[in-house]
Amino acid sequence: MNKLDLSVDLNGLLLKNPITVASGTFGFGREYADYIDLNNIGGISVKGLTLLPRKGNPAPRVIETPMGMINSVGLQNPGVDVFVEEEIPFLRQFDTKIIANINGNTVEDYCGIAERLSAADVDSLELNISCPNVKNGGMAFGTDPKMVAHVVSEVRRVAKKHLIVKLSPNVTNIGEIAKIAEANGADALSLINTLTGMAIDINTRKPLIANVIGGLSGPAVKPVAIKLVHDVYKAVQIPIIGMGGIMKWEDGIEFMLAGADAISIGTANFVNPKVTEEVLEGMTGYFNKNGICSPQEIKGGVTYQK
Amino acid sequence: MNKLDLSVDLNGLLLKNPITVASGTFGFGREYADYIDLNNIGGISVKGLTLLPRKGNPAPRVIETPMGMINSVGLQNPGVDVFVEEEIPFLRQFDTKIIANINGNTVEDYCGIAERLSAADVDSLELNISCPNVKNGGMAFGTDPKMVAHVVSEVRRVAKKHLIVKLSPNVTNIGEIAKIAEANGADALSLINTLTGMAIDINTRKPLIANVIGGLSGPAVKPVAIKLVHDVYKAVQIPIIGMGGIMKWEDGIEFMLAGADAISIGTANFVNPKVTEEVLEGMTGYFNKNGICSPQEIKGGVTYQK
Amino acid sequence: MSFVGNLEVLKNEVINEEVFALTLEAHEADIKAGQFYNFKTSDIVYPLLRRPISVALVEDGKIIFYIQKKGTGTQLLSNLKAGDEVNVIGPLGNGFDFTGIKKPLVVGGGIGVAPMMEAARQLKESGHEAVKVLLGYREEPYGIDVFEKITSDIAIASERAEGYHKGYVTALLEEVLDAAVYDGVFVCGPHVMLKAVAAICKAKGVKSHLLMEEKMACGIGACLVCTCKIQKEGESDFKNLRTCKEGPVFPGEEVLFDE
Amino acid sequence: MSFVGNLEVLKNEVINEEVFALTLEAHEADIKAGQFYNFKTSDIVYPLLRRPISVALVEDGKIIFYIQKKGTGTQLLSNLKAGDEVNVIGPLGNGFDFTGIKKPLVVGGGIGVAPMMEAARQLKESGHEAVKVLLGYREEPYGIDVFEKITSDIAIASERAEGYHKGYVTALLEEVLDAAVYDGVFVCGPHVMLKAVAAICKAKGVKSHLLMEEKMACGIGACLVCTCKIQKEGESDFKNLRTCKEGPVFPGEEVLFDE
Ligand SMILES: Cc1cc2nc3c(=O)[nH]c(=O)nc-3n(C[C@H](O)[C@H](O)[C@H](O)COP(=O)(O)OP(=O)(O)OC[C@H]3O[C@@H](n4cnc5c(N)ncnc54)[C@H](O)[C@@H]3O)c2cc1C
Ligand SMILES: Cc1cc2nc3c(=O)[nH]c(=O)nc-3n(C[C@H](O)[C@H](O)[C@H](O)COP(=O)(O)OP(=O)(O)OC[C@H]3O[C@@H](n4cnc5c(N)ncnc54)[C@H](O)[C@@H]3O)c2cc1C
Ligand SMILES: Cc1cc2nc3c(=O)[nH]c(=O)nc-3n(C[C@H](O)[C@H](O)[C@H](O)COP(=O)(O)O)c2cc1C
Ligand SMILES: Cc1cc2nc3c(=O)[nH]c(=O)nc-3n(C[C@H](O)[C@H](O)[C@H](O)COP(=O)(O)O)c2cc1C
Ligand code: FES
Ligand code: FES
Repeated sequence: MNKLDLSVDLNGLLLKNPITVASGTFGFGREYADYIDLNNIGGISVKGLTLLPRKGNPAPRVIETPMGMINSVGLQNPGVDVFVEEEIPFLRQFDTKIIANINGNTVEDYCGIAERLSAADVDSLELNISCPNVKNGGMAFGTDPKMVAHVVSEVRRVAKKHLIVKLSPNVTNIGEIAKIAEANGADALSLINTLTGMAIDINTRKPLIANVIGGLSGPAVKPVAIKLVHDVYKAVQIPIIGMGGIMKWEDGIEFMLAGADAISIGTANFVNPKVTEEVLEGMTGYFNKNGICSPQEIKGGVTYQK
Repeated sequence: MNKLDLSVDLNGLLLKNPITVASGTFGFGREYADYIDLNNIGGISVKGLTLLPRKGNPAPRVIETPMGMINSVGLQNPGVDVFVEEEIPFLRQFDTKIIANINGNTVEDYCGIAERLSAADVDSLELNISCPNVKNGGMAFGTDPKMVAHVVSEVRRVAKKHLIVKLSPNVTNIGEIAKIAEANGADALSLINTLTGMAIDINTRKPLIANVIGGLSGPAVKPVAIKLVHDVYKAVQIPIIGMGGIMKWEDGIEFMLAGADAISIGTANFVNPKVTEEVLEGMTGYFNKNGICSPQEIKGGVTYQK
Repeated sequence: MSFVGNLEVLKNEVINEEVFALTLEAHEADIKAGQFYNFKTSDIVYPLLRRPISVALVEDGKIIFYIQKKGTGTQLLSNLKAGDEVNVIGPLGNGFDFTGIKKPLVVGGGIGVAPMMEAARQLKESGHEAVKVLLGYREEPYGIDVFEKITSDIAIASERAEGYHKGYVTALLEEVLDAAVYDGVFVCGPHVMLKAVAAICKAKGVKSHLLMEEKMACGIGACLVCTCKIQKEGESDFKNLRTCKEGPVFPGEEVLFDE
Repeated sequence: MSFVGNLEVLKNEVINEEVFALTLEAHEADIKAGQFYNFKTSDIVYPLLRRPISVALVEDGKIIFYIQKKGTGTQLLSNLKAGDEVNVIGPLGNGFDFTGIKKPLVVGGGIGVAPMMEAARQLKESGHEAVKVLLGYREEPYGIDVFEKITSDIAIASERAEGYHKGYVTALLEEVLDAAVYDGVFVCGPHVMLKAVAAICKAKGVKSHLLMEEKMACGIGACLVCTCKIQKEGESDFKNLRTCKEGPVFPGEEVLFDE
């Protein structure tokens, strides 16, 4: 019997195991270090970074919805410089990959932060293309094939790091967008970012999120995420980090069967700060029970006729 | 104090109250007639009809997901002729509007059924553009602006009835699609149809829906539906029937504040066959309590700066 | 029209590690064996859909359900205590049709043994003394005491427990059908068992009546998700019928088991 | 690091129509008044997010929470019975800082009265005899008995109930601040009350310490949804701080109430 090796190779980014945490849900790891051993996570996608510090949006920034939550933090973060000086040294104490989630409102912003981080000690850049493009009426970069091609190729040009492109689910044809990201130099893809959602207080008649709309995450979106991961799996050759509503190890396996090489846990951390370790344990058990030697063996393993 | 008049005018289709039921969730009304008085519903959108009878998809056709369900019935229906002969006479016993939900895989199919029903005793046609276009690689009509323009204008040409176009949520820019439907002759719009979703059994590694993918409905999708209804409200002048996860009267009010003139209840009927009457009662109470004389007074009543 | 509303829990009894017997106060209704109730498993909105559970036994003033813990819904039902209320719709479905049956055979497997209690009871009530009952289990049998009050002619198979016919209930079925003539086999059990029973009965020329399971949403015939492929004798094609409405009991000869 | 895990319910007491007092077994922890626990309100996955509840009182071996029924989460907590277990994370947040305080004033309004019990108790424990406590209610007061065991100097306002100062607790506050000099006002209550208290204290030159509420997701400082606008003295701009981590207690002078 072969031995299980949990590591997964995301086209150059080698994770010790397929469990990562999703950007914006894990801060810079500090808070969770009290609850779990960060050495047990394959990689940490840190809070979305911008070139300059950002205050983020006014409150309320969150509302619970049926088996989900809408958030609109507005990319509050200390800026890339503080991240490099204060957070990287902290994270480097642990044997886990640092994935820097980068954000911008112009292609120049994105390139600026990618350049800055190319000179820093991070393992991968995760290009969040769900940000609004201020030069294009605020439409998210990730929803327009042309903008995707442009921003990915420009960032690729300056990024001297492994590059993940994080896809928005709010599109008609995610396979097409995925192919464009791949063609323009993405080493891997991650998805899904949040679905756009809204909720209204019927007494005050105001939106329950100060920013009016926000991003829906949590178990509610899992069926959509599985479908989109499978679409992307059929469209591209590069590795996929699957996420969206993962609460338990079974969900992690489901994402891998749909086509993911690794998974990312977001909202579930809020409910159970130890969820990553529990998912790792459960998935390991499944691999062992089913005689699987490498997580990537089950990638896209869902079977059906058609 | 003015008296509350519950009726809503959907650009020619006059509903006695803003509560309708969603296509595919209420059969042809027969089953629910045992549980509620169908006279209490503003309108019934019947099970999706096709020109010829359809067997639908193999089992399993349903799987529960967190606060939602995926279905893939595959438009099982007896065909438009049986509908006209057997179901219309049954429904006409009640004082409620008959909305015929029409489906096709080609523009000719859609036009054929629209013509047939133009000669029949129905109050409105609801054009479901989420069906795959067999002449275009199976891509849903409703996801491509050109196809939307084509199918809506063609159906409009032959349809001698009030015409609702039912929008798919699986698009990048629903406002654009809505405008196209409006420009091509839709009298009203209904949304959202189901989000595309998928689920996998990790033990058998098979999809939990025989058709692999299916439509996600229920409370899980409500935040997405509210957002999309609001987008469409900002984009068009014609009336909107809002739906997606309505479980209680508060949800109905939320949809109206987002921009709906009327609402439609789907999945909730499965959980509580009396939900329509309960929602009607609750919404009526809200209108009275808030001194609202007509439901359409609160259409789009959500307030925010921007 | 079926009853929709709350019924009081009179008792909730642990049968074994997996199965519990939930006793509800009866409401006024004529319940046919093989019919089911659709349970709201919690007071809150989650789990979203109802759970269909067959009637296992009707006693004066009581309806008893045997429920196997599978997921959250059945787990929540197992937590109910005497005095609690539970929201149900029922009775639903067609139920077994015993009309004209002279010599019935009752077959149950696994949790599918439960609805056969009421089947046996109703057969006895309508004059069938000592109905023959075949029961199959994976492990230790349950519910035998209930059947013993109804009939003396019980044969039991178990895949693993000692002291019973070792193996599947289908082996018993073949023996029994070889030994005597029955004009109706009434069955509930797992999918594979139903399929095997249908084939055996067909081969031996006996009509089987299968209580089929299919995932449901509305339970009342409106949503069409609970489809069962039925091909009637002499017809050239199949129909997709509703398990909750035309079923859950279908003629074994007509069911197309195609996975 | 905070405790994460199950605690046993020792008691669940109805206080009035809306409020109940939930007593849990204590775990080893140093709890500061004003800190909170984040409760998983059911064994199943719904409701999804935890619910933050302030510590109302720490007694030997017990932690007591006063909880107002609002929605599903608090409703589920109200159903807990002695012997049940509940999953919590805590204690969380900064809590009140009483360091160097000579003459404290304790103010609570509505359900915000609850965390001020422990505030008063800890002040007494650290040597403040007869702490002055001002309490405001809409209807009939609750919890007075608890405060009476801690201090003799209690003033109570109610908007509707008879036998108390008619009106808002802020009126009492103005009187009290005019009558004597305090060096710290510790407050919890509804948003409007906190805003009014902060303004009054600022006007009278007394530092106020506000226990703020904001919707939360993680409760441990990771998600940034629980933002509170804070402008420190002398700084030209505000910062968005985390209510769950830098708070929930913030200096009244620094909070920007802008809606
Ligand atoms: C007509 C009929 C009669 C039944 N009678 C009984 C009975 O007497 N005793 C008993 O223990 N069980 C019975 N079942 C099966 C029972 O309904 C399922 O075990 C139960 O729904 C599982 O719910 P869960 O939340 O515990 O499990 P989960 O697996 O979490 O359920 C997830 C979803 O799948 C559905 N589901 C899962 N398994 C089944 C199934 N086998 N059939 C239908 N839907 C399913 C659930 O309704 C739910 O929507 C019957 C099913 C049908 C269709
Ligand atoms: C630091 C802190 C301490 C608190 N202490 C207490 C206390 O001691 N006693 C008490 O009764 N209540 C307290 N609350 C308020 C309590 O958390 C909410 O009333 C509760 O979360 C409502 O949950 P629900 O499911 O019953 O209501 P729902 O309205 O159904 O909740 C829906 C969502 O909104 C959130 N939410 C609703 N109201 C609030 C609120 N006011 N603050 C934060 N989140 C909210 C819930 O967490 C949930 O995500 C405190 C809140 C905070 C932030
Ligand atoms: C509070 C919050 C903040 C988030 N911030 C970011 C972010 O800064 N950058 C990003 O790419 N994704 C962000 N996301 C999206 C998550 O990384 C993830 O894609 C999404 O939440 C789906 O996974 P989940 O359902 O497991 O949470 C955020 C999500 C949440 C809930
Ligand atoms: C079982 C089922 C069948 C459906 N069939 C149709 C259909 O035939 N035509 C159609 O336009 N929409 C169909 N729908 C979509 C619903 O009409 C509705 O748009 C959707 O379910 C969202 O509303 P809900 O969340 O209240 O169910 C179906 C939905 C369900 C759950
Ligand atoms: S479950 Fe809806 S038709 Fe059977
Ligand atoms: S609730 Fe997550 S940072 Fe405060």
